This record gives sequence, C-alpha cells and structure tokens, in this order.
Amino acid sequence: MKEAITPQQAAEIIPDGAVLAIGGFMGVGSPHRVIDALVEAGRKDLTVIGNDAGRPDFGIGRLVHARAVKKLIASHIGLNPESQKQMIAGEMEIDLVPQGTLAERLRAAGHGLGGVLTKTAIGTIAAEGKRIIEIDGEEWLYEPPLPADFALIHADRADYIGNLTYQLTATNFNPIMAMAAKTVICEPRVIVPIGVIPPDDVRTPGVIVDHLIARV
Amino acid sequence: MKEAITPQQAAEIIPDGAVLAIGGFMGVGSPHRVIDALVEAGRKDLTVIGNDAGRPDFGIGRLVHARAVKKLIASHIGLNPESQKQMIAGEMEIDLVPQGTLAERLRAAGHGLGGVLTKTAIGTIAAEGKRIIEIDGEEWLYEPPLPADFALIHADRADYIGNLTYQLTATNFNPIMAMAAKTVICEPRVIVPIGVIPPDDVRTPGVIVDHLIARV
Amino acid sequence: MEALEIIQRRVARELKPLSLVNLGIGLPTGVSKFVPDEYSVFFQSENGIIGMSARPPEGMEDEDLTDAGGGFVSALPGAATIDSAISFGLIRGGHVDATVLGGLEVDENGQLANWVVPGKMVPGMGGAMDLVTGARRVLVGMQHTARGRPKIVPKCTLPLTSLRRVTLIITDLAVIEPTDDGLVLRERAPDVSVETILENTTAKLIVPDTVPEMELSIRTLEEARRATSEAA
Amino acid sequence: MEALEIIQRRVARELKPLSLVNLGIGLPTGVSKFVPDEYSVFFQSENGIIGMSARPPEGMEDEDLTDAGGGFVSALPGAATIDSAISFGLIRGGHVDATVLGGLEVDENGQLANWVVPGKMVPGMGGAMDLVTGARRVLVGMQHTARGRPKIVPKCTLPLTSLRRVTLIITDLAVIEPTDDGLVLRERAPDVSVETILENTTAKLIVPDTVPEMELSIRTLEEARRATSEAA
Repeated sequence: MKEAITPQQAAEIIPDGAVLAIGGFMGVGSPHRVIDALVEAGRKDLTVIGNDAGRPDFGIGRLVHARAVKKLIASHIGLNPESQKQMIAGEMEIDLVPQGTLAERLRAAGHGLGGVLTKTAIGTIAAEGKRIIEIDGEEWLYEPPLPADFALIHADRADYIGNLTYQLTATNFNPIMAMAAKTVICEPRVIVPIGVIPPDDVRTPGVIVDHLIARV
Repeated sequence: MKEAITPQQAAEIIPDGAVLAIGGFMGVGSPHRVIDALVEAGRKDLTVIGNDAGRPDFGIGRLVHARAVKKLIASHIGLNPESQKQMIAGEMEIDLVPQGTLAERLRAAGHGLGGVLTKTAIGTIAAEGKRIIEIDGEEWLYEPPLPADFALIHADRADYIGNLTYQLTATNFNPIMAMAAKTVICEPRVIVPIGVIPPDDVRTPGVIVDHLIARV
Repeated sequence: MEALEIIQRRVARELKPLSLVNLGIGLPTGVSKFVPDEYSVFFQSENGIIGMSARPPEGMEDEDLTDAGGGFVSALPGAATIDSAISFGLIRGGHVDATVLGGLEVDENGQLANWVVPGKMVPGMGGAMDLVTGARRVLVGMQHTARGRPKIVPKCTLPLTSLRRVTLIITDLAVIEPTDDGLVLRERAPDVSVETILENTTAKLIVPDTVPEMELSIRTLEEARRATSEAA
Repeated sequence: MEALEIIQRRVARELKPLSLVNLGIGLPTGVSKFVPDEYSVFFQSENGIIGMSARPPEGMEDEDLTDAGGGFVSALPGAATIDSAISFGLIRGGHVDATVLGGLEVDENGQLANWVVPGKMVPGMGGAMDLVTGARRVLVGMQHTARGRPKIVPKCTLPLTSLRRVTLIITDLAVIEPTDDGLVLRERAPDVSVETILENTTAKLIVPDTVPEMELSIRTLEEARRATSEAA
C-alpha cells in the first residue's frame, strides 16, 4: 500500500528550513542513507532534533559537517568536535536538552499532551528562563512539546503498510519520533510482505508511517 | 531468580485498604487467579484502579461483587450493574476518569513525571474542580499521577527474571501499571527459562517485576 | 431500508481509503459492514489493536483478541497490537482520521452528549472524551429521535462529552453539519422531506435552497478515493 | 593498586545483587569488571538495554547493540530492549537502584557538577541530569583531585547537574558521605592518612573518631546480599 521510494526522492520531499526529528543514538539506529541524500541535495537551514551530534562522519554529524544545520536540539554533542566548533563560532545554534526530557517532549508532541512536568534540570542552567509549576507544594519544571515536520527514522523490518520493528539498541528514539512528526519517512533494513510481522512484534503501527525507503 | 508463588501467597502480601492497579479491559488480560484469591481471602476496603468494572462474575467485577472495593477509579462501569448499584447506594466511591487520561496518569506515576496536561474533558463535569494550566494562551487540564501500592497484572509469557510479553488486546493497561506500582505481581500464562524470550520481545523488563504467580 | 442501515451506509461513505478509524460500540461498529475490504481502512479498537476485523468463525475465537466491548474479533494481515498509552496517544495526538460515535444529544453548537444520564445511567466515558477531543473527524451516527423525542436540540441538557464541535451528524433522517453559523441541513434520507426533519428537530437548522437526498450506495475504491480526498 | 582500580573496586561493593544499575561512560563502565556474574546485577545502558554485558569477541559485534558511548557490547540471557522513553521512565521513576557517574566537582551540599565547563568543554548533559535526579542511589566515582587541584570543594564553581544531593563520593583517596550536617569522611584508601585526604580537599570534611580503611576485596554473593540489604 506504500510504494517504497529512494533516499533521493525522500530528500526532495524535505525543503530547506524544515524541522527534522532524526532517530539514532551516536548514529546507531539512524537513517544513514536518507541523511546522505540530504547532504548530497545540499539542504540547508535545517532544525534537527536528535539525541546527539553523532560523529563528524557518522549519523547526524554528517549534516552538521555539511553545514546543513541551523539549529540542533540534542542532549549530547561531545563526540563531534565540529558541533562544538560551529556552536562556539556562532554558526550553529545548539539547544541542549536532558535526554529523558528530550524523549518526553517528543512523546508529548506525538501523543497530544500539553507538555512535560519533570524534576530533571530544576535549579540548573538548563532550566534558566523556563517555567516552574507548583503542584501540592512541589516544584516541577515545565517543558513544552517538541513536534517535527518530518521524522527520519531507521527500523529493522517494515511491511508495506508501514508497520515497523526495531532491533536492540537501534530502537532508541525511533518509535517516539514516529509519533511526533507530520510526515514520517522510514529507512528499514528490509521490507517484508504484509502479514509477515506478527501483530505483537509491531512497535510502530504502519498507519502513521508515510514513506518507506527501498532497499539498496 | 524469582521464585514463583501461588495466588494465595500473593493475596497474603496484599493488606486490606491497599491501592491496587489491576490490568485488563473488560476482564481481557486481567490476573483472574489473583483476583479470585483476594476474594477468597476476604480482602476489603481496597482502592482499585482499572480500566473498567468488568462484569459481575469476571475481572474486577468479582472484587466489586464481593464488596472488597471501597473506591474504584475507572473509565467505564457500564457492563457491571452491581457497580452502578453500589455507587448509587453510596457503598462504593467511584471516580470516573477518561480512558486516555487514566493511562497517562498511571504512566506519569511510573515514569517520574509530575502529572498530565490534556485537552480531554476540559469544560465537562469530569473536569469540575480540577486545575487548568494556561500555556501560551491555550488551556490544558492538569491531572495528577496515579501511583499504586500493588500492580496486579496479567502477561502471556514470563521468564524467571520477570521479563514479560503480552498477547494481542490482553496487553492494554498491563505494561503501564507494571511501571506505576511499588510492588508488581504478575500472573503469566506460562513461565519460560531465562534466555528464551528474545530481548526485543520483552515489553516489561523483569527488574521491575517483584512476584510471579506459578502455573496451575 | 431500516433506520440503522441508512445511518451505517451513509457513515461508511465518509471513510477514506487507508485511513485510521475508530468505531464506537453498538451502531458505529456495524458501519464496517458497509466498508469494502479494498478500501484498506484500518479499524482501531481503543483497547489495543489496529487492523481489527469481524468476529471469527465459531471455535476460532481467541480470548486475548477482543474489541472495546469485550466481544471476539479477528485481526487482518498487517494488524498491530498496542498498549493503552499508545492507543490513546494515537487518539489524542490527532493520528486517528475519524471516529464514529453514537449520541444521546447534539446541540446547535455541534456539541455532543453521549456518556451519562445523571442519576439514571452512569456507564462512564470510557474512551469517548478522548476520541471526541482528539480524532481529526468526529462523526456522530444516531437515530434522529429517541422514542419520538428529538435528540438534536438547541442546547444539550445532558453533560457534554467534549467542548469540541463534532464534524458531522448522520441520522436516519438527515445529514447535518455543525458550522460557525450553526447547524446546516446538508442531506435528507430517501423519501424524507425537509419538513419532516424540521418537525423532528428542536435545534434551529439552517436549510439551504437545495437539500439533496442521501446517497447510500457503497462506493468503489476509486470513487471513495476521489470523494474523500475532496472532503479532506 | 592503581587509582582507577581502587575506585572501581570500592564502587562495586556498593552494588546490590539483582538490582538495576546504570554505569556512566568511562571510569564507571569499568566497575562491572569487579561485579561477579553471580550477583545478577542488571546493567542498564540508557540508550536502550537492560542486561548489558562486555564487548563481544572480535567479529561478533552487532552494529545494533552498543552502549551509550556507541561502543559494542553484548547482551546477557534475559536481557531486554527498551526505547528511550521507557529507559528514562525507569530512571526518573525511581526504578534504577543505583547510578555510577564521574564528577568534575562535588561540594559541601553533596551537589555534583559533571556535564559542562563553560566556554571550554560543552559536551551536553546526555542522561546525567535525569540519572542524578531520579536514580535511587547516586554514586560518584572519581579521582580525588584533577592535576593536583581538589575536586571536592566548598561550593561547585561549575554548573550543577542536579540540585539533588548525591549518595556517596568514592575516590582513590576516600569514601565521603554527604549528609544533612555536611560531608562525612567514612573511609580512607589503603595506606592513605586522614591528613592526606584533608590536604587534598578544600571542602570542609566532618571526620569521625575512627576512619577505617576501605575494603577492596570482591564480596561473595552471600556477603554482598547481607551488606547491601543493611545499607538499603
């Protein structure tokens, strides 16, 4: 029911300036072929939401290195010196968000919730200027939902409905981002016929996936 | 690593007056043997959190019928006339919560969040007396976390670590409740040796499960 | 044609091929009978499945595969199981294209009451409040009157399910669309006059110059694609 | 014994059999070397696995099975894969029994700074803020000084990771417990005097009458059970 497209076709759908949620953790479980296609297409001014900046030659780092990213919203950029360089030079805006808060903010966007109430970061510089909400005498940090125009995710298996399974630690942010974006583009390792994935194995229901990337 | 116990032993752990989150949806995916053991043990004054009141002879309804429930927090009681009778007679307190809000309140308790911000129920009698939080000019209903002393859940397979899998619509609230309680008691259909359930099949990690109920 | 079938057939024509649809228990469930398989509409049951299908043949039921009313169902190839948090994440998050629900009352604001009759019937809201608040389109399918008493009223007397205005009201007499200006009478059932509809409605209805008769045939996939992409 | 091994061995003695433990990247990761398999400690890696084990033999790595630093790991029998929302639900929700983290500074309030040196090193907090705020016990394992400069200070000069007071500070010189009254010197490393510890610490330390030497042997399962159930 979903015709698989090429990474190049996916890149054509994504305009300059788009807000992208890109799955993966240090590049593990990232949609590498779509990332490469975006770099090749010369996309720029992107806002990228992801766990980290990857490494200069791997994962989200490839986009940073190509200067395609205007703003990066991530929890960690330590293993990509290029990110720190661009940040310090004022060439890329970086918004550092605690990892658990990042996951919940994306989830809130996808699940129709008004935001996140967390203890994490209260009293630290990561909470500066942010709203504190008091509930029964306890203070909670309010963090807003974090929606994306596109989710670019990796999966292990997909069927042609778009049902997805993930493998091991390549799961990470992928299923959460799939819920949080208007358009979901998934790069699975393989695409199998409908009915091959048992209902209980599906981690992301296919109805919310818009495009599948064809195998190499 | 976890010795399986009998439903009777489970009932002995649970005192009168305890707050129980009980899995299941109209009794589908409920821990029926533990429920029966609680009824036989004559437990009373329980606060029960569950999707619904089941039917008089099935699921949570068995506890209601046995007058073991002081307060029921649920989204639906329509198929159990006994619940309506006890509510109208003032013998059981009933707190009706929209189903999606119930799921998120349990999740918030288990995930260390300060509560839920939802649009659901705003302006209805289900929101009366509750706090409205305004965010960027938009109104959200605040609903507090809903923790339990015990989660009584059903699973399909367990291993002796306590890793759980669920089957089809018997999943429902079970994985969410497993996160939301101090003590988790699970009644699986079968218990398999450690290593038999692949890591990607586990829906509830065993470390948060305290007791497994042995097979019949 | 029976009242029920009129409503179900007309609702079915609102459903878009390949969309995610939640059908309430009762009348709405029956809508699926008039939705051809080739539409590949994904029916969600909020207790945790996408790709739900009809009750299986006797002896092939599974106690772990039920709809939100606890009735046995089957799963289509490509079905997916989800927990209650994701199920309602889909609903609240705007991923459900349409929900079909029954109604006790709908009023001139397009607001729906369908979950409680205080002091008499207190079933609870179940998933209805989330569905009416979160689904992209809210289709109310109900009898136009209950024991002769109009259900489309100036102002709901029963507690509301949501402040949100529903998308469309489909009854055995009429199709009515709530708008900024009020309730607009869009269609009438076969052989039902505008006068009959007005007599059975206490809410003010805006009546356009022409009120065509409902179409009740089942569309081909191609027709359904065209019609619903125009509507959306 | 090297400084690193002292710290890792002493931290390992804090871990409870059958508990859920998160080890930070670097020094903390090495703690697992001193935790016998028979303890059945479940190591969580916040990128999404419980039951993580050592790097597999060469050629048996899987690109989908890594720790939070992106290094290859293996999975024990009974391991479970989780997504980032559940991973941090476990952390924030108090399901993680202990986290072991490195530190740049800890102060008299027991507050930790370990994620940023403004203007110099801005790696980001990753999961550290959630871990320090949410884990039941927060164990800081670090060198007592950095290039001769004390790291246990009156007041952190670097940005805090959390307002929460950490549970225990374990260094190559000492074990220090933050309390309501301040930092209490609990143990000293083998052949290290209280004077040496005080000389290398700018924070005020409360020194009890006796400050025993650290035990660094690996406990048997039975000993570990007894010791950690007393502590908890």
